[in-house]
Amino acid sequence: DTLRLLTWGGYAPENLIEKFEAETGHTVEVTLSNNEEMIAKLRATDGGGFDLAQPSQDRIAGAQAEFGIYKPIDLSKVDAALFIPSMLEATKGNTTYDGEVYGVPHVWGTSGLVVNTAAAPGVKDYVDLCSDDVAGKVSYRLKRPTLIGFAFSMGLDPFAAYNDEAAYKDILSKVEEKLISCKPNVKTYWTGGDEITNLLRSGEVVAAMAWDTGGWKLNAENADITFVAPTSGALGWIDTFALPKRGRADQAAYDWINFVMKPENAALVTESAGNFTASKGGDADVNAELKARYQKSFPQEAIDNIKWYPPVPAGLEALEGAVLDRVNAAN
Amino acid sequence: MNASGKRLTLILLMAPLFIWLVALIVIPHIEILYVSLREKVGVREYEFGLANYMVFFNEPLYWNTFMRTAVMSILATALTLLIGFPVSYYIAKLTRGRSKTILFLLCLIPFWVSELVRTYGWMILLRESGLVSGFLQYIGLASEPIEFLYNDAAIMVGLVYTSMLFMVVPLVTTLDSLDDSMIEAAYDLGGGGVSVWREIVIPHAMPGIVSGCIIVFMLSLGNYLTPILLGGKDSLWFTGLIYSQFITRFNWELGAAFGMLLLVLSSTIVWAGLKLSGQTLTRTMGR
Amino acid sequence: MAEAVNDLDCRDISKNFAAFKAVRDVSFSVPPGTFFSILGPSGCGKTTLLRMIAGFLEPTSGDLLIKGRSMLDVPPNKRPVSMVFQHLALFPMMNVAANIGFGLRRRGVAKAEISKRVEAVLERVGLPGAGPRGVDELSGGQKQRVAIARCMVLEPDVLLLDEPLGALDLKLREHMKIELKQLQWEFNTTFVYITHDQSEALVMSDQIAVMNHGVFEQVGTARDLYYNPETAFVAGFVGESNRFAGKVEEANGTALKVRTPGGFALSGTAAAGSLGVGDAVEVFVRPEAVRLSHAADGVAGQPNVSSGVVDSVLFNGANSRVLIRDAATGGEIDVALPQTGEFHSLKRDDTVHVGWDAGQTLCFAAAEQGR
Amino acid sequence: MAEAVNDLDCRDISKNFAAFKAVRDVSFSVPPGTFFSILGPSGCGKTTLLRMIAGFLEPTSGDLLIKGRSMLDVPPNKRPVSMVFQHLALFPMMNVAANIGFGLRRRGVAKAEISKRVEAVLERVGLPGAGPRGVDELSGGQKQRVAIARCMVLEPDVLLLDEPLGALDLKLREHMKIELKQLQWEFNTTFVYITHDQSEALVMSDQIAVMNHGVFEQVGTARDLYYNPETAFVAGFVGESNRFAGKVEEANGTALKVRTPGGFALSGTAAAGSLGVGDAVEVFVRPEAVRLSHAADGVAGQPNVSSGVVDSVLFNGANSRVLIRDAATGGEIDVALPQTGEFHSLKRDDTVHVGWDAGQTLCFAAAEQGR
Amino acid sequence: MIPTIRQSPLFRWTYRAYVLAFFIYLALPLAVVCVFAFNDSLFPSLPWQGFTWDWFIGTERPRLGVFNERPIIRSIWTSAFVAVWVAVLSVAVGTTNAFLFVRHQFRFKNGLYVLMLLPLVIPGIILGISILVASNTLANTLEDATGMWFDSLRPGLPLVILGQFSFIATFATLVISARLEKFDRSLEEAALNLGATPLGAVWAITIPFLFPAIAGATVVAILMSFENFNTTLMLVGSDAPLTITMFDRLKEGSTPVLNAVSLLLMVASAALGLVSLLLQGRKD
Ligand SMILES: Nc1ncnc2c1ncn2[C@@H]1O[C@H](COP(=O)(O)OP(=O)(O)OP(=O)(O)O)[C@@H](O)[C@H]1O
Ligand SMILES: Nc1ncnc2c1ncn2[C@@H]1O[C@H](COP(=O)(O)OP(=O)(O)OP(=O)(O)O)[C@@H](O)[C@H]1O
Ligand SMILES: NCCCCNCCCN
Ligand SMILES: [Mg+2]
Ligand SMILES: [Mg+2]
Repeated sequence: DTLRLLTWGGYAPENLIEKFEAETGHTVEVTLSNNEEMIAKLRATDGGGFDLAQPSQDRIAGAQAEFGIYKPIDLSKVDAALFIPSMLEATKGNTTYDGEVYGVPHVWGTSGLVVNTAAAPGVKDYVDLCSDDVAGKVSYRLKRPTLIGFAFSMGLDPFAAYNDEAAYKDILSKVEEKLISCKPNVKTYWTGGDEITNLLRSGEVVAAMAWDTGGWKLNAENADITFVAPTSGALGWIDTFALPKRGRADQAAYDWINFVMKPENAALVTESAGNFTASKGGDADVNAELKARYQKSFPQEAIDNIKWYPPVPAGLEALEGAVLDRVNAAN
Repeated sequence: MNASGKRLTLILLMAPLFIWLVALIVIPHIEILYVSLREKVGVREYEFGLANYMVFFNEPLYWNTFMRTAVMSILATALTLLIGFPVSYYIAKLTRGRSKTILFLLCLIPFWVSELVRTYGWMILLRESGLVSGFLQYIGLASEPIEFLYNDAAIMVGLVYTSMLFMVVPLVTTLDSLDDSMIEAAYDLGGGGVSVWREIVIPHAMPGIVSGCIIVFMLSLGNYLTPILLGGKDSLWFTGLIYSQFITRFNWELGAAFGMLLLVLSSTIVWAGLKLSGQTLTRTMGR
Repeated sequence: MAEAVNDLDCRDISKNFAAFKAVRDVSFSVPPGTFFSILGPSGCGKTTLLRMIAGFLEPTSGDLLIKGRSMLDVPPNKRPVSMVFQHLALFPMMNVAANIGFGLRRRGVAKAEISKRVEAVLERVGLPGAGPRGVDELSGGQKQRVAIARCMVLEPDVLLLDEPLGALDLKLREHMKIELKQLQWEFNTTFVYITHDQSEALVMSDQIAVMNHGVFEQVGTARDLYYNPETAFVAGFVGESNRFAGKVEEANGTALKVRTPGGFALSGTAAAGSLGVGDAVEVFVRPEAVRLSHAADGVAGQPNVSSGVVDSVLFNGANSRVLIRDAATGGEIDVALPQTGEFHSLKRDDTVHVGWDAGQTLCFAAAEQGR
Repeated sequence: MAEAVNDLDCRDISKNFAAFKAVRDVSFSVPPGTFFSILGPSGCGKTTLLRMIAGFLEPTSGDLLIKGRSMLDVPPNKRPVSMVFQHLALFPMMNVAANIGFGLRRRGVAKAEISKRVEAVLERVGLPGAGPRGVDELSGGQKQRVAIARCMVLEPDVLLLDEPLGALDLKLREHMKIELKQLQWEFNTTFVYITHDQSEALVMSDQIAVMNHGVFEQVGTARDLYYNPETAFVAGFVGESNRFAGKVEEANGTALKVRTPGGFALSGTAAAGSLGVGDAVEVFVRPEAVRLSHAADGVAGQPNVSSGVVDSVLFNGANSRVLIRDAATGGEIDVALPQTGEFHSLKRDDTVHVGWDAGQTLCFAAAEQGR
Repeated sequence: MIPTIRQSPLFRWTYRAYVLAFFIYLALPLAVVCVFAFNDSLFPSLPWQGFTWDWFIGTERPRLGVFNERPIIRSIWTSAFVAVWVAVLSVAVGTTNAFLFVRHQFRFKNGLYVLMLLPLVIPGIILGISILVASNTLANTLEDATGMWFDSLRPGLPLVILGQFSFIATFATLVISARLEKFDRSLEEAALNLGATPLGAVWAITIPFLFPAIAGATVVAILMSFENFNTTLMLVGSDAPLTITMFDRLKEGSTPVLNAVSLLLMVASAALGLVSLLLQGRKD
């Protein structure tokens, strides 16, 4: 069968695919995307066109409630033994809708700050991106994680307000104000992982809100650049496997899940994506350098401080979207 | 041919046209109109109403983006006309035979590649580590890298570049059909440069100018790539809003309302342009 | 005194396009009020010459004077000449009045004055009140008149016309010939008129220049050209002719005896230059110069006689012709059918006799032709 | 026996376009081998008639027979007629041989046979070996011949030609007139030829039908039409004429006395129908019927005399004309300039006398005109 | 003004310089894209690091050349597949439309003609979303009614093809009508007169006459389809045509692989353009 995979950059490296194809006889076609586009695409196709998608765990239940684009996972076909149990349980919990489980975990990581410590030693938290020292040389995305991150670093707790629309709105309006006033500092709002990597690498940007993995990758090339967990806490995410409602190659999808969660394969993913996986023992084969970088960015108190995304209630994104649009348009 | 045969031919020829227009143009537009009138009241719950349009009118951001897109598109159209007209005139009236063909083809060559590649070329040129900045530093006009990308001027450069063909082709075609003897006659009767342009060349070229302007305007208004790739952090484009409603917000209802509004805007401006210049769509576009 | 100044003088004017000489050392003068035609085959350089006068082409050499003033450095919009273009070049974006007023507006004439003058000139060309009409609403002949009015309203010293009747249909062309002549008479302006249609030139002109391969072959009145052509080209181009090639067998001053390759012996007259025995010649005889007779003695007195059978009768009213196949040589002779009733019943295969005068048999050296 | 069958018979044929009657009840017959012309002004219905014969239009009423067989239900591709189109309609994407072979291929003739027949017909039209040439490489006259060859190779019973010379230039048209007649003679096929140019019709045809407003005004030979027109329209359309309007003052059989509104008294002949005193008439006199004289007694014997001054001399070689302004009425008379030397020096404002015969002064009832 | 009217040399030279500058402006971005396809660097930007073929034939990440990039190769084929279908449909419908509008009179002809022109003035994105929304509704309705799945009504290649066809057909109609307009009807009548059947006459005479326009319309359709972005983006499913793939890459930050693809595209388009010119030049 052909497995049409809707996923993030780096999650299905070429060598892994070749190995899978050789082992199972399936072929794999990869489409790269992000959370929003995955939902949008699957909404448009009514859950068709792809056989396996990888949205973040917090973005499944809401989308399922609204559009019904996934089918439940048949847990009997997933080899639970391959997963780190705590992550599997947490993910199952967060992706349950109407009593059915819609996601199992794959890759996890955080977003925080990637900083060129030589050029911008002062950047420790998201709000520091707005300081004059780094004017014109910072970048972040215009996406919901930015709103959440800035909220935490402004001393607010957005996750607590998830189910209180008024409170959440209030938080958003404060963040909006901050982001608008911060706007002159921003060189550009990045949209893709490689884009921000390139900007940092070329020196056009010296500090950014970005995924941890980008920072570590750059650290290998340039010791000045690295991932910094913000003082208010990095944002923790888990990307999952979810089955689109009208996927045609379910067996291939399960095969892929069970295949990539094997520790030796999970290590390949980590190598390519830069993030650790939910594979039990998957970090064993990962090279020591990456582990070292991880440990340097994440001392124990930083790990404890990670803010894990709770599931996003349906409809919240409309509010956020309007805020993001206004920030984008502001002068 | 007898009457019934004629009728059959007519029906057979009419069928593809009808299927095309009805299935791909008419019904889909009725459909988005319908969707734009669906008000979301809860999870999988919709009501009939104007809420989506109210969002547009109540949110200055959307309204401003709408106006900004229209104004910049008109500006881009005017610039394209100003830059393209002298060149079209040169090709149509000041070159002959082979060199005319060659110059005309040269105008077309950039358009043999996609808009994406063209825009990408401008990104390579204009970025901080790009060629223009490098050149300025090389000749000593700048002491450090300069960012030319991510601003409205860059969008303008991209829009004008991308639209140029659609201005030059109709202009060259109409100017070509202006008989040299008209210009000679005007000179012979004592006309000078300005009066000949005003009274002979421009009026003659009007259908070409209008058709070029309509197409360029529509292309600019409907552009997505150029503002996204060349534009700065605050350069919103109305099509961008529509895309984000559909693609990152999965809010089809609002996106459809935006789409209808864009359609109304573009039709109004095109209609006004046709009225002002006294042309008709059939004459300018139908060639 | 003013009489002495010509409206137009061309002095040794030439125009080369790269190596090709389109006009070579043409000189001529046009006195005021003359209808001057330049007649020649397609491509002979007529338009080139006219465009130099109008100022759209720079002469390679030579000078060009209007009313005695050299025009070489005067741009076309400053020359006191106006031009009627072959396809008229009426401005389609303006109505009749705006077309005619165009030149006056350029001169800064006041609005009221312009409309007065436009109406006046429209009256003169027989189109009173046509001002508000669109150019496309006019018939061919009316367009013609508007084109002329548009020029005449500027009161040019010289009006140039480049085959203005070329685009009209037959009947209208016949009519406009006469009308054009009439208009020139009324305006009393110098016309320089280009055409490749000899009947146009003959009917209208005071003076005609016959042009060929960039040079003027002959300048004169219509009668001069028709009856006394100076070159074989003029003899052949102006009017219809029977044409024979031959060799001079006897020469006695201008009186010649010529024999054609077919063996036909002709008595003729050397029309230009002197011709000697053995010279190759071209001989021209007009169809209306040939006398036709049923009996041999009807043409007995003529220096040139022949007999043959009728090949066809081309009945065309007053311009009917008979093609006669010469019994001796098999050559064809084109004869005007006399308007007398005598030949009404002539038909194919009838035997007839023809004869013509030596004075009407014009001989030219054959070499002169090939240029 | 075969002689008795006409190649073409039209019986009361009509064609209406909505309310407009383009062709009305036209009947005529064309015997085999005839060159039959239909002559009429633009828009009179010629093309409509021809297209009905070819089968591109269905007659509103009437019948149409070719070789005695009704064609009404035969589609155009099955009729034994071929057509030469106004712009020839040679297929530009095919060479000469393919053009000519087109019809044969449609009939399924064998390849070898086709190329044989194509070469044969090319030979007959004087273009041997032209088969492989492109259509665009031919001159106007050659294209003409190919168009005819393309039809003739199918050996049609009737060849239809719709103003085939219309697009050619003057000189070539003169030449092709004669050539076309020649080709018809050689192929000995019935030609039905349409034109609005009277000289074409007069020169080539065996029979001419003059058409006006959808009806045939007269059918006859060229001489019939020219000398004995049956209607005012024919008199005016065929050949040049002086035309006067007037009222009959005296009638004596066909001999009439007519007075024009200007007061000029004319002696004439009723050309068709009988005319009585008081009838409004149109009077036609051919320019070549008018005798010209310097002195009054030169025309003294003529029933119609007048004197006036020369308004203009339209010199045109053998076809020169003089326009004379009648002293008494101010009307203009168009007179053919005699080819005798006597009038060579005639010029504007000379006084002359003219006179003509009553038999050459054809009178028609004026009402007949307005249809 | 025109060559026959003299202008000052200063004016002439200024004018020429302007035209030259214009063509430099046209050529510059493309030239830059081409040149940096050979830069021996991970970024398509200065400084110049030397010449390399890696971006075409490289076999190892990060210097994987186009010819070894499976997704890019796959999307080129996808684009070609779409383009061929769009061209065939557009030219077929364009031809029938041309016959309809040039040859026939019928009620509402003018209205239909204007409707036919409308896709020219509808922004591509709106065509995209309207077809997306409409096909979605239709699919939902059909699926509810029948219980079957109608995948071809969901985003994917069939919709991409229909979306592009919806406006390219207008261009094809205009191009082919323009030529049919110039066709002399008497050629067809002549063929009838020489014994051809009505359909035979069209086939033997009219279609060959239209050939240059048909070829031209095909090339235009293929080029437009290859480069279309706005409409396609809304309708694309799991198989992405080249522009979409390139756009996704570009969002991630560019590498000279994109330059290499672009260079290949330019070469292909130029070749296609030349072929169509030759075809048109041959029979005009
Ligand atoms: N711009 C030019 N460059 C080169 N050759 C030219 C140019 N203009 C005219 N010629 C050539 O000069 C010759 C004379 O051309 P011209 O137009 O004066 O002829 P013409 O007598 O007006 O002919 P026609 O009766 O066909 O108008 C022709 O052989 C023509 O090809
Ligand atoms: N299809 C048609 N519908 C309506 N009227 C028509 C049609 N075809 C011809 N007519 C009218 O019929 C009349 C005769 O037309 P036809 O073409 O037969 O004239 P014609 O004698 O051939 O003229 P010409 O010499 O200009 O070719 C004209 O008034 C024309 O306008
Ligand atoms: N390089 C791949 C990074 C994938 C990140 N997924 C993030 C989800 C954040 N909400
Ligand atoms: Mg000329
Ligand atoms: Mg006709």
